[in-house]
Amino acid sequence: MDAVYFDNYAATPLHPRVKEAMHRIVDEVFGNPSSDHRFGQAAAEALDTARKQTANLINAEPEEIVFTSGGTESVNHAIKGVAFSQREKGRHIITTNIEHKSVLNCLRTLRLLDYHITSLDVDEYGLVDPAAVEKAITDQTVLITIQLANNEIGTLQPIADIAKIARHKKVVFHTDAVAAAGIIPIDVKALDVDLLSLAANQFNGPNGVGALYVKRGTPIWPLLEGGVQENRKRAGTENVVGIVGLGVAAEMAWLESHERLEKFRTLRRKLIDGLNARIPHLKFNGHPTQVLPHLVSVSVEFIEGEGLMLLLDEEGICVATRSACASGSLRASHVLIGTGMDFALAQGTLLITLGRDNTEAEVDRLLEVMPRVVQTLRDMSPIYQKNVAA
Amino acid sequence: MDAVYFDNYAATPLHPRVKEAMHRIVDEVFGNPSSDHRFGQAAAEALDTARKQTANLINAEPEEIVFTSGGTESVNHAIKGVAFSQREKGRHIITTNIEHKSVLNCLRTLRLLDYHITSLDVDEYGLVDPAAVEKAITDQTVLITIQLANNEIGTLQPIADIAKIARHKKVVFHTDAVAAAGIIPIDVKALDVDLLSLAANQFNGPNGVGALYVKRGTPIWPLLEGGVQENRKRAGTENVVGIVGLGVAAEMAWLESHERLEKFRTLRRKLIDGLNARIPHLKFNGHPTQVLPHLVSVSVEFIEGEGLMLLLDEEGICVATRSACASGSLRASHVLIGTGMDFALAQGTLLITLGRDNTEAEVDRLLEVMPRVVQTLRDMSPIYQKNVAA
Amino acid sequence: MYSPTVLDHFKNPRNVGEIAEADGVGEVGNPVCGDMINVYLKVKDDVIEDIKFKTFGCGAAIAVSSMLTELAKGKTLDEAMKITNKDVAEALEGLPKNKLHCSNLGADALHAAIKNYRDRQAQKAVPGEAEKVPHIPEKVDACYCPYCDMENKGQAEFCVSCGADLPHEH
Amino acid sequence: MYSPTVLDHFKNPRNVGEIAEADGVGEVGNPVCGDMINVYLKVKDDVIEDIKFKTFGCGAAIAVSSMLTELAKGKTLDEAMKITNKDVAEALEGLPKNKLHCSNLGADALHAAIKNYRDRQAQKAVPGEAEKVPHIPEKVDACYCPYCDMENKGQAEFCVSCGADLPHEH
Ligand SMILES: Cc1ncc(COP(=O)(O)O)c(C=O)c1O
Ligand SMILES: Cc1ncc(COP(=O)(O)O)c(C=O)c1O
Ligand code: FES
Ligand code: FES
Repeated sequence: MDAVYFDNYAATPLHPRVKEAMHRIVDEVFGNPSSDHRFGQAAAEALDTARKQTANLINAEPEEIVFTSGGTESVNHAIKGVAFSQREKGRHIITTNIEHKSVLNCLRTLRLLDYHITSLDVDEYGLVDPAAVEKAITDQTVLITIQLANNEIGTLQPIADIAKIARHKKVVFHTDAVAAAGIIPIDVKALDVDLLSLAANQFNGPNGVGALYVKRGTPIWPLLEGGVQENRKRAGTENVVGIVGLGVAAEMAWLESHERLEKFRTLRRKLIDGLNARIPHLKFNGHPTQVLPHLVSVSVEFIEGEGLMLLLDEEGICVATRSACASGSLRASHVLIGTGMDFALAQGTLLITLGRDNTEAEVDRLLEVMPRVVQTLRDMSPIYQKNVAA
Repeated sequence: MDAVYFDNYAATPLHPRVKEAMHRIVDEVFGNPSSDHRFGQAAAEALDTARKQTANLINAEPEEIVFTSGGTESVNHAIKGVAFSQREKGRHIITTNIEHKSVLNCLRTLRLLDYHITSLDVDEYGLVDPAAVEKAITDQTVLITIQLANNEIGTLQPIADIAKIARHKKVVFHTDAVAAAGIIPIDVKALDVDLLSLAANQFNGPNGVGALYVKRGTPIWPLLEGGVQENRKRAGTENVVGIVGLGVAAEMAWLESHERLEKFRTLRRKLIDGLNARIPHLKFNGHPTQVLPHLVSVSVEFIEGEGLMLLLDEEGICVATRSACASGSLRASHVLIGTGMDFALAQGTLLITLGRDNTEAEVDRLLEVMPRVVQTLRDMSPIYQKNVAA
Repeated sequence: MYSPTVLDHFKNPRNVGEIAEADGVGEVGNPVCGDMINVYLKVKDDVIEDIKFKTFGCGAAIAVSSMLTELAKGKTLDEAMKITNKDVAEALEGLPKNKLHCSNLGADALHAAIKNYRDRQAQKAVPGEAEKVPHIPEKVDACYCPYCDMENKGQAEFCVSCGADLPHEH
Repeated sequence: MYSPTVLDHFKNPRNVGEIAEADGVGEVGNPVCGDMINVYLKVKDDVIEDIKFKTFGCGAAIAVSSMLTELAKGKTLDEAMKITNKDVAEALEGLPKNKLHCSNLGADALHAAIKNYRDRQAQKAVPGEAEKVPHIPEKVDACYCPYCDMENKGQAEFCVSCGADLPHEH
């Protein structure tokens, strides 16, 4: 039996059209897009097309798209680029407690470089209060960076409201939309953000390719400095194969948007209801309605997530875990802790993310297998019987 | 007739084995290398192999290889990473006047952040004097960054000598080897450098993929911060397709090293002698012997390089130019000016770089075409007759 | 990422369970990551006749518990006291760098169970009550970054040289 | 990168050369990039009867020179004085952003040649000597970064907001 892939948040299977396009570039286009001869121009044209496709996905202008090596570079570029560019104006930055590590670690470094960070609390669903953002703004504030969707619990933040406040207070606003772009419709003009990060591997494009939307006029330094590529905002010879993959993935995400959303909603409902019916002591995380349509975050009481993930893999089902043990960082998920969850429960959290290729039969398979492996681990757990008995 | 490609410095045609490997990854491996299930582990294994192949090319340990999005990121990472990590120790950095833009622009930014830069003069061949490096070191010096080979004139710097001085004075030493790695043999242990940058597109690998060698124990911050990828030195989901291409390109560069060098030497000799015999008023740049074997930098008097490049492209021959007009930056090459060349002559400089796929017949073709197009442009030039008459 | 032996012990853990009337019980927990290993002993003539475990923790923690019980079974108490975390990790044919600390809990739990048995014999402990040990790693880890080997001050949250998180709380 | 019209004029430039006994000569040079355009005029009854150019410069500079001579030929001097750099760029169906300044040299050289002709008529200039104009771009470019539209102080070498090189010396 083929393995079932429910970890579309970590990476998505390449869309057939993306594969096709990448194969073509590997075979035919090796030139450097900065070269003015025919080989270079072929590469430059491939980038142009990808730029239009990517811009179209989020309703940006092509000149506002800066290609990057992924979500992390986009986020680092946005945060450090604005912080350094605006350092004479002020050194205060506002964020939330549940941002992705790429945001957190940039800000941690900026703290060492004499920046001052305000990190806002979120409620039990992971929502931040726009009024709290407004209150945190001082005349030293140069950047607000708040994710569009949380990558662990799926909660969607009220970005348009926050952007309005930022615009009014003349503070640059970056939203990390890596977990959302290509999944739900995004319109940078309607949102009115200054900067937005996205990554191709969230929507059936290749790993290690992303983009930063930079609204014209936004003060930002390059993060990678050198040549004059990417409208002078990002130096370095471009990853043409990958960028073409991003472009086609963006186009397909746009074209298939409705059917994908439809499928996500059906399968997600089935998954949540099915798990709830079959396994006691589960907690589903994230906002009940303001949430990514393809993501289920579920905390399984009394056991730890990595073991669960490995046993499911053994059964041919691939999911992700948010347990500290598996993250390589050995701390509990700051997102789950940020929503007020206790440590042991956070350790037992699985992240099941759907993709365009998943089927109902695959969901059925998970629903059949999961109760069994959960029970195996619970039987091994020193805290299960005590608690269930009580 | 097929077009002839002599711009192997800008990008190289992919090696057939590189294409094969990239096709395989596009078709078969989409997982995120950080995922612990089978899909992730397949990607992680592909990275492991590429890491060994890349390490082997420069005689490094696999753990000392950090994959990046290309030469520019490697350079930015090395320079800013050390500068920020060492900022409490001191803020003085030593470099030369003829580094690549990626080095220059990083240092320009650091100047704004209160770092102090000493940029050393080079002689007419582009050589820097190790004694001058030693003299420039102060107790505030935290980094020396000097290229291994110059990318415009091919001159090889006395890196081992400089590295010895740096080691003795306990200053971190980075060498930008983007123009040299994969072309000439490099042994990081023999050179004893702390950091070394390289890029795949210089040796028949893909664009937008590179590596930074980081000797164990080197104090360096990540440039891209976030997850724990790349031994915690470079966050972000990895560009697996590209990195696999880099790995195979490194392996092939290693295996084919002798035959490639042989070919480069023969064709280069033929090219220089042939041009000299056929076109008056040429100047060949760079050191006569300490020079990259595949690169010819020639300044054509009385004309400007972009026109020459475009007319050659018209004839199916692709070369690069170092004229300011074509670079997008509209300044004359700082490298050529750095070697003492006057402005107008610098404007007429062509860069002809050989690759593993070039043939004698292609060199003959260039030798046949070039005199004609040079004459066309000279006839159009207001300074030609005046000077030649004189 | 895990060696075949680790995977085997994780997937087919030996000696899972509790011993109803255990002669000694050790419970070691890590307050930071929440992991917990309980070890139950049946002792006869100073030899570990039976041993079982229950574990809340990652795959490595489970494999470590399983291997540990295999190593200890049949040994005298004195021999078993000499089993180190390193022995367990080696018997498992290695653990990933970031999982080495998981093996630390294993031998500690065994030693706690033996201590508990001996305390009961010496009537210093009440039968039925376990020896509970919070597992706090040694401070020494904090001073040298395990990733770049540079020195860091006291309780630094991350390495000032390479920026890596310092796992010293674990 | 270049429009087909630019490429056509670059590859088949019209009116290349010098006019031996020119009635007016304009030489415009850019001290920073070294580019130079010379324009030679033959004038009859205030009409440009013949016009030729010689150019040291990039493809755009050559195409601009060629198009410029085509636009000017047959025009009266007054009409030709009204030809702007923008007219030339438009006739060429656009120039890449970073090449717009190349078109600046074109009309300047034409105007210099006309001025030289008129000066000679008015005996303010010696026949055989050209009107030489160093081409220095206006300062206004320096103040607003053309890439991010942010304001920069005086002679900033690069934009303090976006880090781009400021081409104001050109
Ligand atoms: C010497 C040198 N350093 C750095 C770079 C930057 O490399 P990349 O364009 O791959 O980012 C180059 C590129 O051409 C180079 O020649
Ligand atoms: C919200 C968010 N931001 C940033 C990133 C970093 O993206 P990448 O791993 O592509 O560099 C991720 C990745 O998972 C993410 O979920
Ligand atoms: S037990 Fe804590 S990470 Fe494995
Ligand atoms: S004439 Fe200077 S760039 Fe074209």
